[in-house]
Amino acid sequence: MQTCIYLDNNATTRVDPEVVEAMLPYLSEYYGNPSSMHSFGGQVGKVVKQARQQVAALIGADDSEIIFTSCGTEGDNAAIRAALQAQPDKRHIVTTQVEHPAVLNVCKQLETQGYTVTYLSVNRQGQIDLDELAASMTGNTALVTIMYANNETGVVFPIEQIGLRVKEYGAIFHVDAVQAVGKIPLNMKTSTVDLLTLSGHKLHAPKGIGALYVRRGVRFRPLLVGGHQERGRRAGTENVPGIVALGKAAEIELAHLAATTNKQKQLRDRLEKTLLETIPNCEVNGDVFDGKLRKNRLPNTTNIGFKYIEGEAILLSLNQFGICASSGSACTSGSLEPSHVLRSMGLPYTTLHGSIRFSLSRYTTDAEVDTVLAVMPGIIERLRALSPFNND
Amino acid sequence: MQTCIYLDNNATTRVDPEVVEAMLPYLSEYYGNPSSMHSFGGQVGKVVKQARQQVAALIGADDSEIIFTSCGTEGDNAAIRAALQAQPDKRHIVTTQVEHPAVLNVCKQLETQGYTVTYLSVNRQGQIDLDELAASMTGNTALVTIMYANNETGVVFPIEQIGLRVKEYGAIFHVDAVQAVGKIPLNMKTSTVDLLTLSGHKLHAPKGIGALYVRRGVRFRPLLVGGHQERGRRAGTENVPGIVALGKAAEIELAHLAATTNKQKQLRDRLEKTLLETIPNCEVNGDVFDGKLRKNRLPNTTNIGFKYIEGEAILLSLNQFGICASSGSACTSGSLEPSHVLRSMGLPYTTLHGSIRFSLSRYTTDAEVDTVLAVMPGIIERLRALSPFNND
Amino acid sequence: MWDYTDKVMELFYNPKNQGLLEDDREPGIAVVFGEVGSIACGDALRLHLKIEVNSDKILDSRFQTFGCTSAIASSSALTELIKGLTLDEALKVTNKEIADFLGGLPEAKMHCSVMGQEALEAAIYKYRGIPLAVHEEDEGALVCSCFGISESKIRRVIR
Ligand SMILES: Cc1ncc(COP(=O)(O)O)c(C=O)c1O
Ligand SMILES: Cc1ncc(COP(=O)(O)O)c(C=O)c1O
Ligand code: FES
Ligand code: FES
Repeated sequence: MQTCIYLDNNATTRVDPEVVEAMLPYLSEYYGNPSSMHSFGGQVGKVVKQARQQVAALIGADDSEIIFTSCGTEGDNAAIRAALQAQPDKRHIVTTQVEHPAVLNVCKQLETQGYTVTYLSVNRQGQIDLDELAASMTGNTALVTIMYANNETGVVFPIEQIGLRVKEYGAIFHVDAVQAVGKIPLNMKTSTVDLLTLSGHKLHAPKGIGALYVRRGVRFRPLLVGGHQERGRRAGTENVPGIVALGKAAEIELAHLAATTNKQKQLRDRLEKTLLETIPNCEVNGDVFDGKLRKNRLPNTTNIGFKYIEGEAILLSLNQFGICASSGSACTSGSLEPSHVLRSMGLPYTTLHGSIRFSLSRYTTDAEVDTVLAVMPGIIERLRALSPFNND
Repeated sequence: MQTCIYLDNNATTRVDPEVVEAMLPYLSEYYGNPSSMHSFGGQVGKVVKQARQQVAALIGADDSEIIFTSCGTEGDNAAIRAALQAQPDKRHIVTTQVEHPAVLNVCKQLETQGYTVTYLSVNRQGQIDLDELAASMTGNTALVTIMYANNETGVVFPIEQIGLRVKEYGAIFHVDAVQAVGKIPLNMKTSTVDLLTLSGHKLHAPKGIGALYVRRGVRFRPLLVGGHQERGRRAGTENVPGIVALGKAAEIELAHLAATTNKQKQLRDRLEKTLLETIPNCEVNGDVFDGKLRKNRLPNTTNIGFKYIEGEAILLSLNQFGICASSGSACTSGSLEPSHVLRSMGLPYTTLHGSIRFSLSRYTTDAEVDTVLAVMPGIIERLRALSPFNND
Repeated sequence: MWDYTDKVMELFYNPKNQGLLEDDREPGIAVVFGEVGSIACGDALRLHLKIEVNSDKILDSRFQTFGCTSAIASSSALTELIKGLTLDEALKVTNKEIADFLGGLPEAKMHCSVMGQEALEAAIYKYRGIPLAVHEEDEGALVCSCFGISESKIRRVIR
């Protein structure tokens, strides 16, 4: 078995052993179909209900507002399609240049289907401009879809301030909160958000399960059409083990949110600060102003640009030491393009290609951070020695 | 814990313990993201590849032709949408009246979007008429979507004969094989089928995973848009444990297909024959001709109509003895309407409401069948004694 | 899966007053029955009453039901509720009282209790020689519209 110092938790997370334990019975004895007309199936319906409450509790929602999906991508696709179908006359969408492909590529596709899309720019700090948002809105705007927190930089957008502007124009507000849920507290009861996506495998539940929050009263049309599961809002036999797992993971996240978040933030800050101190020519990407880090970032993420060298080479060197990190997002990591997020931030070419994301979890230890701190200077130095740009 | 004599395997199946064992490591140690750039994630990519080969082998396909999905419903939705997008000029669809809601309700929705849909009728035996199919096809027909085997009656359609007619008209042929895969041998290499849906939880894999076969050369556009997973044909972080499970389940089904199928058929035949002999006024729904049963049925399914009584009352009585069966499909079992499948077959009202499906699996034992045979006559007699029609 | 109360299950498994009442032509006693529903609709109830002519009291009541669990339990509950009542009193029994007697019914199943009320009305009107008012086709809250079954005459009296 190959284990590692896993600092790639924005790509996916370790499933909490308690979560595995909670779901196991539904992979074995309790295999019934919750929609069945016998009590063997019916008993399973009850745990689905409980899991729905657990997920609702994590984001301050009512359980009737939760639809289980198969992943964050499905949630994003479903939310966007539903919002547009609910307002067939409006043909304008506002989003940002730094969304995840699960939002960005849907928007791109919609442009070929008669929609106009405004992609809000971000500044060097990775932040959007609320005035640009306000200026882009019209009575024709059906949907504003903006992520809660960016997966690559951890930059958090001012969601409620955005929401106020969205509401002024009567548009629907969708938020991709895949990176935020479980990392920062959310409360839908006092929120302007209409639709919110989350994904299980980013919060220590397994892959293959997610949820979409749909505010009561917001018209919803299903993306997957068929049977009457999820009260007609998502057809397909319920992924019971996945649902139970997501419920349990949500319960655990809620219980430990403040404590684990603090710990992760401390570790992240130490990692970041020490790397910047011990390695020349590097800088944090996102949420930095006049050289100072501000507060609009996820507690677990740091994205650091190392000048003159190339990200993949850094990752492979780290891999040699059993350290897992990433450049860009996992689902685009096969591509050779530099991250669209960092490009939108206007990073200079010198750091654009050499940026690495470390993303921590509540499993990250001091010792692991120490190891990274011990090996990084050597790795960077070696690669820079190979680089023709180093001495320019 | 509440166990039961589970004769509702067309609704969902028990996960094979070997399958659970195979997937467990990917719920715990090996939690990496297969798209990640580090070897911790990369090692997971290898098992996804293996699982793809296992699934391909079960249906005689090439592994590049397999897309993993979250369920049968997603497969059906994706296949239908993709087929239509590939031929934007053609606006006609042919299907049957007895499809699963995952196909039927998509077609209903498409009718509101400018498509014309022909719903082929079925005869009293639940079989379609190939002449009606041929007569319905035109150059405008984009898609023929017909199930391999019916979930309620087990009736198997002559897929390859249908396919030949579909190909004459240059239409795309989608087959919902959710009930067929693992129950009867399939070979895509010698088939006319272009797109084929399967669902894990119907073949002893867990809920939350399925696959769509897309014949090489058939143009495909994804339903879920986002990252580059599944070679751009299904975005969303891969459900690795589910994929591994489906692979293992496919491997097991393939190895045991002939043997388990025979055993199930024997048990099913005995159950059916003895019920018909010991209970007056009942008959098999589907694939009966001149009173004789024919060979176009799944080996595991029997649907029997008991005159003068109502299905739910029978199910609850069976439930008392710990026997799980169903009337209609699981996703319609919450509804009060009689099954659309049986109605399309033109069943008389006397049996329409009193029809029960028993669906077996390789876990079904002789002793379980004996129990059902022992209690059914009493249940039917008791309910008939309560009925006002019994003596009419 | 319906969430039935224990009382529903009890009356389903061990229904009270099932069957029919023979008319023994006893002096001062009348036996009638009223019917609603049909086998086509998927549910039907035949309710038998034994009435003491002088006092207008229901001495006994039996039912025969074609229908689901809650229809059978509701029918049984109704026969229990009306025994000993005068006809006028019995006419005031609502389907809600039947449901309450059962400890509640799932919302989608409330209509199963209406059938009892209607059969009772049919029986009493028949006994009194009053023609039965034709019920409007009540569309009610559709539980499933996906197969567009509205052309069938399935009864839809909800709540
Ligand atoms: C014939 C058929 N098609 C499609 C489905 C839908 O599959 P799933 O429940 O996995 O979405 C089912 C089962 O529910 C089925 O029996
Ligand atoms: C911000 C964001 N949105 C959406 C997704 C997609 O989620 P999933 O991979 O569960 O489909 C991800 C992660 O991959 C993400 O980071
Ligand atoms: S689709 Fe209508 S009952 Fe399931
Ligand atoms: S009597 Fe028809 S559903 Fe209850």
